[in-house]
Amino acid sequence: MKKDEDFLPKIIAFLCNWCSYAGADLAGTSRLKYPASILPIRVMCSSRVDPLFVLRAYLGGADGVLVAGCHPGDCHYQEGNYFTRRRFAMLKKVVEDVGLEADRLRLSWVSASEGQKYAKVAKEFTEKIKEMGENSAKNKIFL
Amino acid sequence: MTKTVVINENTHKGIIEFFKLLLKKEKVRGVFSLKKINKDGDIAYSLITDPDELNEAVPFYPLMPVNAGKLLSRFTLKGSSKKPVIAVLKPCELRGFVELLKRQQGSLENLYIVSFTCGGVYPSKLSLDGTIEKNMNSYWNEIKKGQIPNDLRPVCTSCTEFFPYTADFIVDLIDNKEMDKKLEIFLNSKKGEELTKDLDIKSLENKIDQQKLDKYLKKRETEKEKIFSEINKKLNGIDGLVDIFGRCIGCHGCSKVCPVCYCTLCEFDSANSEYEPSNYDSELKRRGGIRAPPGILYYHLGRMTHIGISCVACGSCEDVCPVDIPVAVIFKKVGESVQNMFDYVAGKDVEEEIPLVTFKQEEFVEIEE
Amino acid sequence: MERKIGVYLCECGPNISEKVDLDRVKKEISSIDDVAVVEKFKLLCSADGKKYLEEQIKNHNLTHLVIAACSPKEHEITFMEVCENADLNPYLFQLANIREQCAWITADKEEATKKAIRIVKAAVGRVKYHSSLEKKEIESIPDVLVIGGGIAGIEASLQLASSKRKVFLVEKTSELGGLIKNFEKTFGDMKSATELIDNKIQNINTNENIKVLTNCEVGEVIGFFGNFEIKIKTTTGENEPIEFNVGAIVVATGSQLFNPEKTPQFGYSKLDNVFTSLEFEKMNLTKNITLKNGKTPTSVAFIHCVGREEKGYCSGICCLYSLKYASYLKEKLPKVKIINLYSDLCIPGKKDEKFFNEVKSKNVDFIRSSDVEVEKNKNQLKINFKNKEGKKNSILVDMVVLAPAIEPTIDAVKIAEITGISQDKEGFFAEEHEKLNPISTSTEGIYIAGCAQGPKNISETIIQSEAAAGKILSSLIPGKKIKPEVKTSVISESLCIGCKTCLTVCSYGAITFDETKKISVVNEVICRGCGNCVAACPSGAASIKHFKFNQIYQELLEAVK
Amino acid sequence: MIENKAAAITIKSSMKNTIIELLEKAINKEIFDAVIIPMETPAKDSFVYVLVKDKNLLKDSNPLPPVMFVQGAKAVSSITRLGEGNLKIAAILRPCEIRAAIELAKVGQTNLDNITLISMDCPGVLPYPDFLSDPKKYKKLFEEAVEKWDNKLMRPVCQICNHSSMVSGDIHFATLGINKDKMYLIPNSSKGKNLIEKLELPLKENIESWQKKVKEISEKRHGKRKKTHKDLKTKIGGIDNFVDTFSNCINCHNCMRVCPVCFCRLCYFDSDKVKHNSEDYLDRAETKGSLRFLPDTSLFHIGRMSHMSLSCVSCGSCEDACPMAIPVAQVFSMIADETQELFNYVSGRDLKEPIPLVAYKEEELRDMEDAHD
Repeated sequence: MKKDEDFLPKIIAFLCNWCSYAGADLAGTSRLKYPASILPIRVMCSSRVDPLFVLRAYLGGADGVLVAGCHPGDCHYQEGNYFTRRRFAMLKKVVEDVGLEADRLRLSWVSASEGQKYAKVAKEFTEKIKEMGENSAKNKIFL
Repeated sequence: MTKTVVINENTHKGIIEFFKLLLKKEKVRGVFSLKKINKDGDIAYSLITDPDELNEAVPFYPLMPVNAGKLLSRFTLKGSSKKPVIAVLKPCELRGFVELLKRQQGSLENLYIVSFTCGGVYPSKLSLDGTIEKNMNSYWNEIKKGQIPNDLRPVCTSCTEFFPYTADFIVDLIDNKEMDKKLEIFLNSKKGEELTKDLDIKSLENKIDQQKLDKYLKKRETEKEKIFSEINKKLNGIDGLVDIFGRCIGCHGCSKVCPVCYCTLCEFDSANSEYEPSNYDSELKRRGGIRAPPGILYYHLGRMTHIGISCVACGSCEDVCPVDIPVAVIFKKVGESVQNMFDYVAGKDVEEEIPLVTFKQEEFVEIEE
Repeated sequence: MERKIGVYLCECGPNISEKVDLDRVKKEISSIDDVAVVEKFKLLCSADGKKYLEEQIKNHNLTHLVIAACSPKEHEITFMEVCENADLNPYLFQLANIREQCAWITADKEEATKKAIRIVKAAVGRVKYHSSLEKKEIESIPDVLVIGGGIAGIEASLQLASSKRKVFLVEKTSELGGLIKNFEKTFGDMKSATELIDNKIQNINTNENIKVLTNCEVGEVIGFFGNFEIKIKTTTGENEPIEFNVGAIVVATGSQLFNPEKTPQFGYSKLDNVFTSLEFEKMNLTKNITLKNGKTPTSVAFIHCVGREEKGYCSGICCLYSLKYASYLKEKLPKVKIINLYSDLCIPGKKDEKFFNEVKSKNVDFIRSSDVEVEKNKNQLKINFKNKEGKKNSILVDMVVLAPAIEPTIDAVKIAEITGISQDKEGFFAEEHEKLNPISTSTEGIYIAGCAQGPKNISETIIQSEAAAGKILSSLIPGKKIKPEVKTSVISESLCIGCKTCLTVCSYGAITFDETKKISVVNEVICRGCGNCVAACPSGAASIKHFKFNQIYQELLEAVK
Repeated sequence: MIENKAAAITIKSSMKNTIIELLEKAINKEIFDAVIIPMETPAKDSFVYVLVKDKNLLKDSNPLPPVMFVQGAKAVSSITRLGEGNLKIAAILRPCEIRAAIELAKVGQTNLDNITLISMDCPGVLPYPDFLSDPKKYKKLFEEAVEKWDNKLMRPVCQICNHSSMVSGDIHFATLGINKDKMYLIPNSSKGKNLIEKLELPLKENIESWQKKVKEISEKRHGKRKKTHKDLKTKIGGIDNFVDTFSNCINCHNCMRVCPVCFCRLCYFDSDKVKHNSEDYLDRAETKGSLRFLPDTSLFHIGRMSHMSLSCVSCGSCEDACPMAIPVAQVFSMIADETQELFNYVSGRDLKEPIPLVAYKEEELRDMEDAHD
């Protein structure tokens, strides 16, 4: 497993349009720096993120998957993120239960004004994934 | 105390007599039960309307060819019957049916459920060479003594949800010393009481011995720990999963027979699960090789995210697996764990919402790091 | 049809070009299947840039367009307009954000370039699966239904009615005015409440664009913003239901008082001379303030916060109306002794502190107390309480006036069911968002005003009514068509198995159940396009335009590579 | 077959390795970009088809595994259904898998444009349940059986297979009737011939001895097949016997799911069309006193025969996948032979031959009609 300093993980970040994507934009306009590991995918609401997308990303070899949405109570679509949270909690449990690395999956609430928080999450999560090393699903051919 | 109907026959004969009485008095139009269907003694679920045919019924037979919850869904999906039907289900079949009801896949209208404290069933394969028939005496002796018979489905020996919460009629079979002498049917619902109201039948007040069942539960729990710890040893990262599921032939029989898989077209059979030629291209670049058809782990893990929350651990999936993957044990483990998160037991209560279609504002706060 | 994708990389002046090696991006992207052209340009959002893009789309006969530039939040709409001008469906375009989430946040140019390549590849992967979407326009009805004839409903009706907009004002009782009808004065300014409400009612009655339906209630609401079909029933049930269509609805059904019988320690309904605030108002307005035996009280205690603990919130207006009652009393019975038993005083706002000081200066006592109980003591009432030091104490008074919490009317449940809007856990109608959309509800075109949304004083109520009216006036313009969300959910008839999962998770009531076919159906006019139902549907029957499975999945695939 | 000549290849260590080496060579020469080939699972308890490009991975493959885990046509379909793609692929398949791949091409479920179908003389495969009971033991038994060309251990349908050698496809590895130290590479299409040319193999061996041996086996098997089918027909003839044959069926539809030529997205027999209301079921129960539930098991099996028997390649996958050990493949192979004979059709024999039900001849099947006055 690759654990060296040069290892730049591939992290897929599903960002909700209204809060987290805007928060990530704000991190940019504030010229904050965070690792290039994060690849954003914009969805209208975090509740669009079917757990199967996360599973596909994981089995497809993504080193980490981040799902980010509005803070509970602040969902642009009222309560979508509460469902996201349940689905995500459940998915994480399944992944953990079958002996896979649930720590590669992360849920964060980032509001449109939390550019700082987004950058922090990106940094922390990248560090965490670096510690864990490469996702071994990446090279498997029997999946 | 629960109102209880008593018939002075052994449980098998007693229940048949009870059904005959219901048919004779036109309380029901049909009885849904396991039944011997031919001279070879093959057993299948049947919808019985003729009292004579009831002689071939074997309601408590330790076999589950198909999860009957799925069958009752099929029976009631396109419209209930105008007259009542009574059905005998194992507790997990009943729970499967209840989960389907929550998803609008059936109806309880004009349907009465008989269930029992279940001693478990054998793998269906064992019915082919007569093993089950041969084991019948020892099976019932063990159940009578409150023991766990050998060679049952692993999910049965480790089943802790063997009490039929929502049945209208309950027969307590486990650790029942008087099984050969009399049949007691506990009326577990208003509906059940109504149906038997003016039947010419002996009744009294009695209650199910909870302590006795708790004792049995302990045995099952010990068994469960054993089975879970064995499977946990194999659930070891991606390689462990490939070792377990690697030989899957992709027949998807497990989802076809699963009582809580109810989709018209399974997501994993849909266009969404197909690979474009370019996907193969990029997979080859990255992995050097890729299984074809691909997506075995995606299928099994994906199915866990879809129905783990409703898994009733009936074991049908494992029973049908042509390549002997311990699907049911893994699903049971994951299902229980996911259901525990929401303090939910699949199929325990018709009124309880499936956790994934509802939420609480204050929960899983720790998941957001 | 052959795909010809055009990819245009924006230098954004130095913003992107300094951080990302666009030539390398260009080279990498050029080799992708179906990519017909890759070019870079100094500033694509400029007038020159837009003109350039239009020409490129036309000259190359592009079928799809990818622009790698800034955030879609910045210029997605700009470039969609460019597409439209060039006769390319604007939904066949994808904006790859290589500025905010790439160039600006990555320190190392090499890494930024690699990331930019992945982002653009993902956008190209995605755009291949885009389909044309057509914007829809539907005719709207400018008329409005206002439910509730209290001050909130009256105010909203007056603001909305005009020669081009009819208002139907529905009131379940026989007259307009609501609770204020019982008030002599309003607190703070101590001006006449009757005058205020009577004037407004007169304006309503003389306005020919307002149709008042008293003794009526809403029986059925079907439809969506721009066209709701309304059925009105008479409360007596005698006449035929009245039917009409409106474009929007204001729910202004007001509130009621918490029933103090649920807090027996105050003796309400068991002891004589214990009144609720509203009973006291009525007594004050219609006759003299007297005790049960006809005598004038010499001492009156106001007990605040009745039911506050039970309801779990401060109603926010009881302190102030108790001050108003003290004013009534001091004016009419100058010698009467007045004691306020409160747990916290709530005197917000820029003017009410002055009002409080004025009342206090009239010899009105304020005791901070807890564990208040009322019992009979000969001809008087004895109030036991603990003072702020926690010591037991008691006083004797002739009359007790309780200030019960404000709660939603009992009709709220029924109205929520009929209109499809949701209630919060206190039972008030829930606003779409406390701060972002405090007037709107989960259903587009239905707005809330006044105490139906939560306890309020008269000025706050009027502000909210005007705001609701403002929302309608700005969105439901006579003669102008409504443009509903284009990126809505669709449910495949052949795949749906009718489990209602989608319907249960939808916050907008945008999904209905077809009982004949036993399948779920999306009302595209109501759907806001969040995609929650899509993730919830296990069989892949639900999908959402522009965020379809394959669109996200291809983006994901490229990103994972 | 395009000409009666073959290229001879010397078998060095084993037939398996020789085939792999040849494929490697073809990849090196950029004739192929990737290969579809069976490979043993890491747990060594089964095989899967993989699409491989990496030559190191190719070394672990096994062109002649002891079981048919997934019908190879399904693997080809999963890779090419959505388009031929950019990769030039060699597919190492058994003759029945190639036939199924061709049947699927006729209904748009495979795209063979970029695929070179490579077959071999097939010794048959073991019943999957036997193999799973002790993979190690059965791998050894299989190898011994192949050595002796003895197919008593193989599946019942393999034992009566009369199409176990080259039927269609592009090129064939022949071993029957040839010295043990050699095998022949026989081209069967221009694609196949092209491959031989690119590999610079001389196409000069006479294939008579192989043809003779193949014919001999085929004829022997054909006789056995006819006899077996006849016996089977007596056994399952009549509705009661038929129903009894399928009495253990649990409606899992595994047979349909693994069938290479059952390609529908949603099977008719899983669709709404077979779901009825309670009253209908009760009415049906009352006519007989009792109704097996689910009913219509026979409808499913007979219906499936009507849907796919013209394309059935008797590969035996259905029987392998049946959890209740019903002899599905034997019954289906019998029916398939009969329906295909009606139209003088052999499924998967020729891509250009249309599936009989989408074509007709004006003068045919006259004996099926009532006599016209």
